[in-house]
Amino acid sequence: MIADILVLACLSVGILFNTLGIVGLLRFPDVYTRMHATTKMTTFGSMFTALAVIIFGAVQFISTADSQYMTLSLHTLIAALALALTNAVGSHAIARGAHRSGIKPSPAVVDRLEEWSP
Amino acid sequence: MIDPWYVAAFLLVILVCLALVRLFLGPTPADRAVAVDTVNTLSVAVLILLGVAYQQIIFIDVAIVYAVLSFVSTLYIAKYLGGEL
Amino acid sequence: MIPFLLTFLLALLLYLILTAGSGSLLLWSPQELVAGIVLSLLAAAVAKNLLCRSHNFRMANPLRLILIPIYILGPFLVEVTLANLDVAYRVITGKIRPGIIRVHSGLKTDLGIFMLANSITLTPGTITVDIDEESHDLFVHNINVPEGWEAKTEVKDSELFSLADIPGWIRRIAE
Amino acid sequence: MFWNLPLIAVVALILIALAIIVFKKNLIKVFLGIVILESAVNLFLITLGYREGGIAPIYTNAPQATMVLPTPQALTLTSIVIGVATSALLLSFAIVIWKKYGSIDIDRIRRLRE
Amino acid sequence: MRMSKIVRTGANLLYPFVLIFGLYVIMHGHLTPGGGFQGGAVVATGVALVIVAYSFEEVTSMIKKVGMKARESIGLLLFIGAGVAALAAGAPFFSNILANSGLLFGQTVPAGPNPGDLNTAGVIPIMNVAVGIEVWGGLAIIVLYMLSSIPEEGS
Amino acid sequence: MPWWTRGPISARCWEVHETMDATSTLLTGAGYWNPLAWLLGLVVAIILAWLIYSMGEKGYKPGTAQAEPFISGNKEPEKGMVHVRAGNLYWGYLEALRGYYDRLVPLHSGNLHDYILWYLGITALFLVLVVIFS
Amino acid sequence: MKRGLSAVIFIVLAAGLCAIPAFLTFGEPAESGMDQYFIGNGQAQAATNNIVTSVVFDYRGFDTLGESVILFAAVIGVGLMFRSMREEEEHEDE
Amino acid sequence: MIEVAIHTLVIAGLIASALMVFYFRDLLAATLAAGFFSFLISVEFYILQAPDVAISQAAIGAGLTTAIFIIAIRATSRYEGGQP
Amino acid sequence: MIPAFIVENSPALMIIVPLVAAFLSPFIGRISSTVRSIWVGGAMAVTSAIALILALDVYSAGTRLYVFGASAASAAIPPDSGGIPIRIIFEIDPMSALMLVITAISGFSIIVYSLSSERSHTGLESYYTLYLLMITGILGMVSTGDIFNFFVFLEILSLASAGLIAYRIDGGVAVEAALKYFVLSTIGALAILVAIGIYYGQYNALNMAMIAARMQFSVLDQVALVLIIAALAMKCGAVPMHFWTPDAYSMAPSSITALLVVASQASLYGLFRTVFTLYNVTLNAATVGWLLIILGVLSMVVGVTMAIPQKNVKRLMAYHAVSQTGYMLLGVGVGLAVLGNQSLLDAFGYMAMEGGIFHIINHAMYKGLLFLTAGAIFLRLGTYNLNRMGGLGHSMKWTMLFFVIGALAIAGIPPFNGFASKLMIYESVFVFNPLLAVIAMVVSILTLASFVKVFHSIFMGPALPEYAEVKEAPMPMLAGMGILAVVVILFGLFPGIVVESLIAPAAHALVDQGAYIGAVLGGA
Repeated sequence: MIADILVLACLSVGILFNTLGIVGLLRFPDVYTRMHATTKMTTFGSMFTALAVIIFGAVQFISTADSQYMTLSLHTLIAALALALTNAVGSHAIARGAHRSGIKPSPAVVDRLEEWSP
Repeated sequence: MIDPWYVAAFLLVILVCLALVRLFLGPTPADRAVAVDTVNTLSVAVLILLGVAYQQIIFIDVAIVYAVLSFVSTLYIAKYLGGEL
Repeated sequence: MIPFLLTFLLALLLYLILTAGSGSLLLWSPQELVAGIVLSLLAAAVAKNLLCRSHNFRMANPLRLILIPIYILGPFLVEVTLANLDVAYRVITGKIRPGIIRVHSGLKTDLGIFMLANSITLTPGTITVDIDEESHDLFVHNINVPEGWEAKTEVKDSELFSLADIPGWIRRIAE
Repeated sequence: MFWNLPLIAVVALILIALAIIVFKKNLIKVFLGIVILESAVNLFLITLGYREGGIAPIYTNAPQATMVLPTPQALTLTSIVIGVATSALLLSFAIVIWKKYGSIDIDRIRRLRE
Repeated sequence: MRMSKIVRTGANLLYPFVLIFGLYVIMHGHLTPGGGFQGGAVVATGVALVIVAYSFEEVTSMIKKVGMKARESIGLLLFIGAGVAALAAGAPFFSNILANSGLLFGQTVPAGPNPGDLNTAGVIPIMNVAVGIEVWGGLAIIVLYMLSSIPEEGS
Repeated sequence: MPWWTRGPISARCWEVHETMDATSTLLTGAGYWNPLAWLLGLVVAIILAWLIYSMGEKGYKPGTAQAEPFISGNKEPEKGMVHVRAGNLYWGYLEALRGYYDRLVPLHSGNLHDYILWYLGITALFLVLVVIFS
Repeated sequence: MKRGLSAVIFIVLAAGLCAIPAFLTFGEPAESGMDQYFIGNGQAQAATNNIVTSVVFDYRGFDTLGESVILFAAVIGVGLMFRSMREEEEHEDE
Repeated sequence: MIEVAIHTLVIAGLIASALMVFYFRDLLAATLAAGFFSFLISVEFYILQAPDVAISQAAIGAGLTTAIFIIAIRATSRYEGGQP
Repeated sequence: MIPAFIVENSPALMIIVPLVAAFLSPFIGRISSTVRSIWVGGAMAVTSAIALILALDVYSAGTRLYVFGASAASAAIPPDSGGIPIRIIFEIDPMSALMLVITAISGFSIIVYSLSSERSHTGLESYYTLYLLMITGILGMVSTGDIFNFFVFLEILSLASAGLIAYRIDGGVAVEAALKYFVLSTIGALAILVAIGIYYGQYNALNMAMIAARMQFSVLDQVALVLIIAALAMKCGAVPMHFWTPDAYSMAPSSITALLVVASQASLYGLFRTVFTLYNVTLNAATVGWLLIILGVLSMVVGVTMAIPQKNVKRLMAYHAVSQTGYMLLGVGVGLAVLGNQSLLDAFGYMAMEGGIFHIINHAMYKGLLFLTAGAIFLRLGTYNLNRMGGLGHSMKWTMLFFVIGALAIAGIPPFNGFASKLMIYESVFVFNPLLAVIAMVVSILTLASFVKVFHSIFMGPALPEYAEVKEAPMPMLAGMGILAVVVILFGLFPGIVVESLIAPAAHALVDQGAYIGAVLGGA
């Protein structure tokens, strides 16, 4: 029962953050700020949904001793880790590409990268 | 009793469709790339949730493939945007 | 030889995680173990030049490897949660003050800078935009530049994080 | 009736893809149309094999129910490979044409006529 | 040109992971979703990951076209050889002679729901491996060829 | 009975046709066609032609002024100029059918879209015809 | 003219293709004898748990050979396009 | 019922992204839309209980097709009909 | 004499041998070019031999089945599958055997030819590989009894031929031709795939015999029929979907063009197979028959009239290929139009079909020969432009001889094979509808006229100064052409034997749907 509540809580938190991320994606003014919203929040949200699955799998594994639930948890864990790693690197790559292609951070108080030339 | 996994997946699919709006509007290709990247992340979550909802453990493999491989296309887009390809 | 061995072990670990639970008595059935070793040898033969490109085997120390999950579950998780709450606040209210600042870090290894950049990207309202390949200085887009930072040419890396000493941890793991 | 939605979607996708192929002048756009057409046909094949309430045709520890038909999935796998081979070859043609003609506009790739 | 150090390090870290995951998908084709083609595509995408992270010159020194071509032909020969082996054994082309034979990959499967065992399915795992190798070489070499067609900088 | 148990191929290749006319007559609905008979006729015709040729003028001597071309007393044009090039052949035919060709040739516009549209159009037309007439 | 004609073509094609959703039902295959055989006997005959794999590699293995050959042909074709040619080799007839 | 809703949404997304491929004049954006289309069709395969095909489509559509299309755009030109 | 093993497994070996040769030839080519030539030529010779053995077997012992993965056809039709064949079955009936014969003869002579014709080019190992794959595709297409397998082989064929059409980049023009061909054929192939899906959705079967046995000709079947007919008619180059034909034929290397002719015949085979075997009498035979007839007449007229003003010799021949395809469509279409009526079929239907099918084999031979001579001329002159040719009769006597044989055959001049098949078409079509026969004859005359033009402008006239040093084509090329020329003459001299032994069984096999179904399902 506690496990169910925990799973539901994780799911709710995940979906909440994902929603906020999408809102940020739709609402923020330029690429970089949008990227803030999406990278952090959708990664975090998806991690939480994955966490819900992991908890579910772990609880089921403990209660039924069926090894497939352990497989579920481990695979989900791998998916979540891969997600975190690729998301961070990917948004760095997009940010770099966007800056190199000449998109300026439109409301910006300071842009040190513009001044630096390799 | 509605299965919570389905509900969560449904909500995430709605979010995917909302990301489509940014894909449509996005003034620069970078915006679109961000939208696609977001959708990748959400899709992995959707796939995991649906896999649990169908009670098919093996479906999670699809999510892993997705998580790893969508990254590659993001990198290609970023490299092209940066003029490095 | 060492790169080969390291890649082999990493690949075997991953394979074993992927196939855990295949046997009933042990956690792995014997044929899975055999297949895992063969496939890991193959993967190691193909990928050995890439994983250890810098020929720097500092990470082979098991102590450092144990530190990684502790780091992820401890300070990193706290920072991620805080950062997300922060961004959520900004998404809802729309109060932003973006800018790109230069962050100086004394890190020298590739892995260290990789971890720092990813930590920065995932944590406190910041995204790594670019990197100075010589000095390993990061250019960081900050969603809310604190007052006064726009005048500084360089920011120390630990100033970015509010609670935990993320750069210290990374230095402990990777340097 | 509502459950025929995927088949209707297949028809719509085929028509959209044909429209892209016929009305767009850029070669790469036409190839994107061909990719969409291929995906639509694949979706059609998969749709044919679906059984309501069925599970994937893989025996696991999971509770067993009726399984969806496996043959369309096998056919679709073949068809996806054919799709990627086709698009690779088409794109290489487009690149060579760009190198030699300086244009990938279909209206200007017409040295062969009469 | 190559991408930034962060991406390169990420690619270095991910490449063995993608590789072993692709090999896992290939090897478990008869138990879980996947198989030769899917796993081969995963591995080839890993190669594409390395290609995108480094510059073209570095890539050509790391990944040889000849090796990929050889992989492709070897995979195909292995695949067709698995079929011809049936001919040699007196059965028609593409017979699954090893299934349920007790030899390599020759264990029988209990009927009904079961998690499966790696040591089953006869020639199917061999064919999976063959197709996997072939697709690995084939898709990687397509990306390499396409990349070699990009005109030089400044032109 | 499988054929390879019945002896060498070369022997049996013709056994099906033993009963056939050895002269290979092709019966059509209205008549027949036997190339060997026709060839015989052709040979006869050639022999006749050769006979007629051999009965020709005996006084012809190559290499003399007798063999030079007579072009109204003008100088013979250079050899290369005499050859009628392909573009000049059938000029009259093309001119006579100008209206037809003016319509036909532009169809081959070299435009891929037109080609695809023709294909789709024929598909649509066949669809209409087959569905209506059956 | 051309646009009108193509509109007509598209309408006719749409009508023709609409026969598919009109006469086939989603979710209930009209017949499934062959696939039922695969599902019932594939696990025992080919000793695989994944029926799709047993169809792909055993029952319809020859198709898979063809598929691999297609990929091979595509690779060879792409290589042919990007080979380095000699100068005098290329020849453009007017 | 909720499966039907998911289904409908995915199909709507499919058609919308296909229309976007038609609409965009920037080929990069069109390729991105096609990538989006690939993702969605992979999800659709997944929903239709075809995980094998979903893996294929994910690996091919998400990874390689987009990559080779972008390489081809780099090797040719980015905008439909020359510069914008 | 021939090991029973080879005969029993010939359908599989026919596919295996060229495939293995193709996979290995890039590596064998690294040793030396001579070894590669021997390797490829040997592989092709073996393939041809196996195909001929198989064809002979089929002609003498009836329809052959080969089940992939099970020892007998009965094992492929288990009782609990509802009587549906579950495995891929190769079904080679006399019609398929005829196509095998064509492919074997053409394939072998063309590879002998291309051993020297393409010597100076780069990328030869890819050339030979794709050549062998093309042969595989054709052989598979004509012998398969499974409709999805047919699609797969069709795709192999179109990919390999697209690569080969673009083989000489030619400043991008060849690539343009290949692009047009390939885009069209991809769309066509996808249409065929939709049709396969429709069959599968209705009958849950992929085996052609099974589909034919269950065919009901509902609206869906009509849609599928139209999709397949249009796609395959496009692929065999029927007017008004022939536009890719002149481009592709003229820009491909000559040897490949000769093989493309065979490839388009294979598509034509697929068309006939669909109409006659899948549908047969369930179909509204008169409508579809008339559709084929109209396509054929249009192809004949438009093809030949477009050929006359051409200046590029291969383009001209390509238009003639379109025109000759029309004859086949006309002949078989007449047979189809009277399909339901046994008395009419006996009166002239079979004759028309035999004429059309005889024309397939004749056309493959003489059109291949003509394209090969064009290639020989191009090798020596470096141009296809008729306006710049002339006087080659002095230096290329053998080539001229082969050209004359081919030209007379295509124009339907008596002792050659073209006349025999055309005569059969004229006579039978005249009974069906005199107007069609008249059109066919006029087209034949125009064909003659156009080849007179070609002959005149290439070989006649005084030796031109710019071509003073032109030599005869090299020996292997002449050998390749010679094989085809001998076949043309033999078929012309003994048409009765050929028709009786090769063509009539094929035509009857095509019409007899019950035998085709019965061979697989046992006792129709």
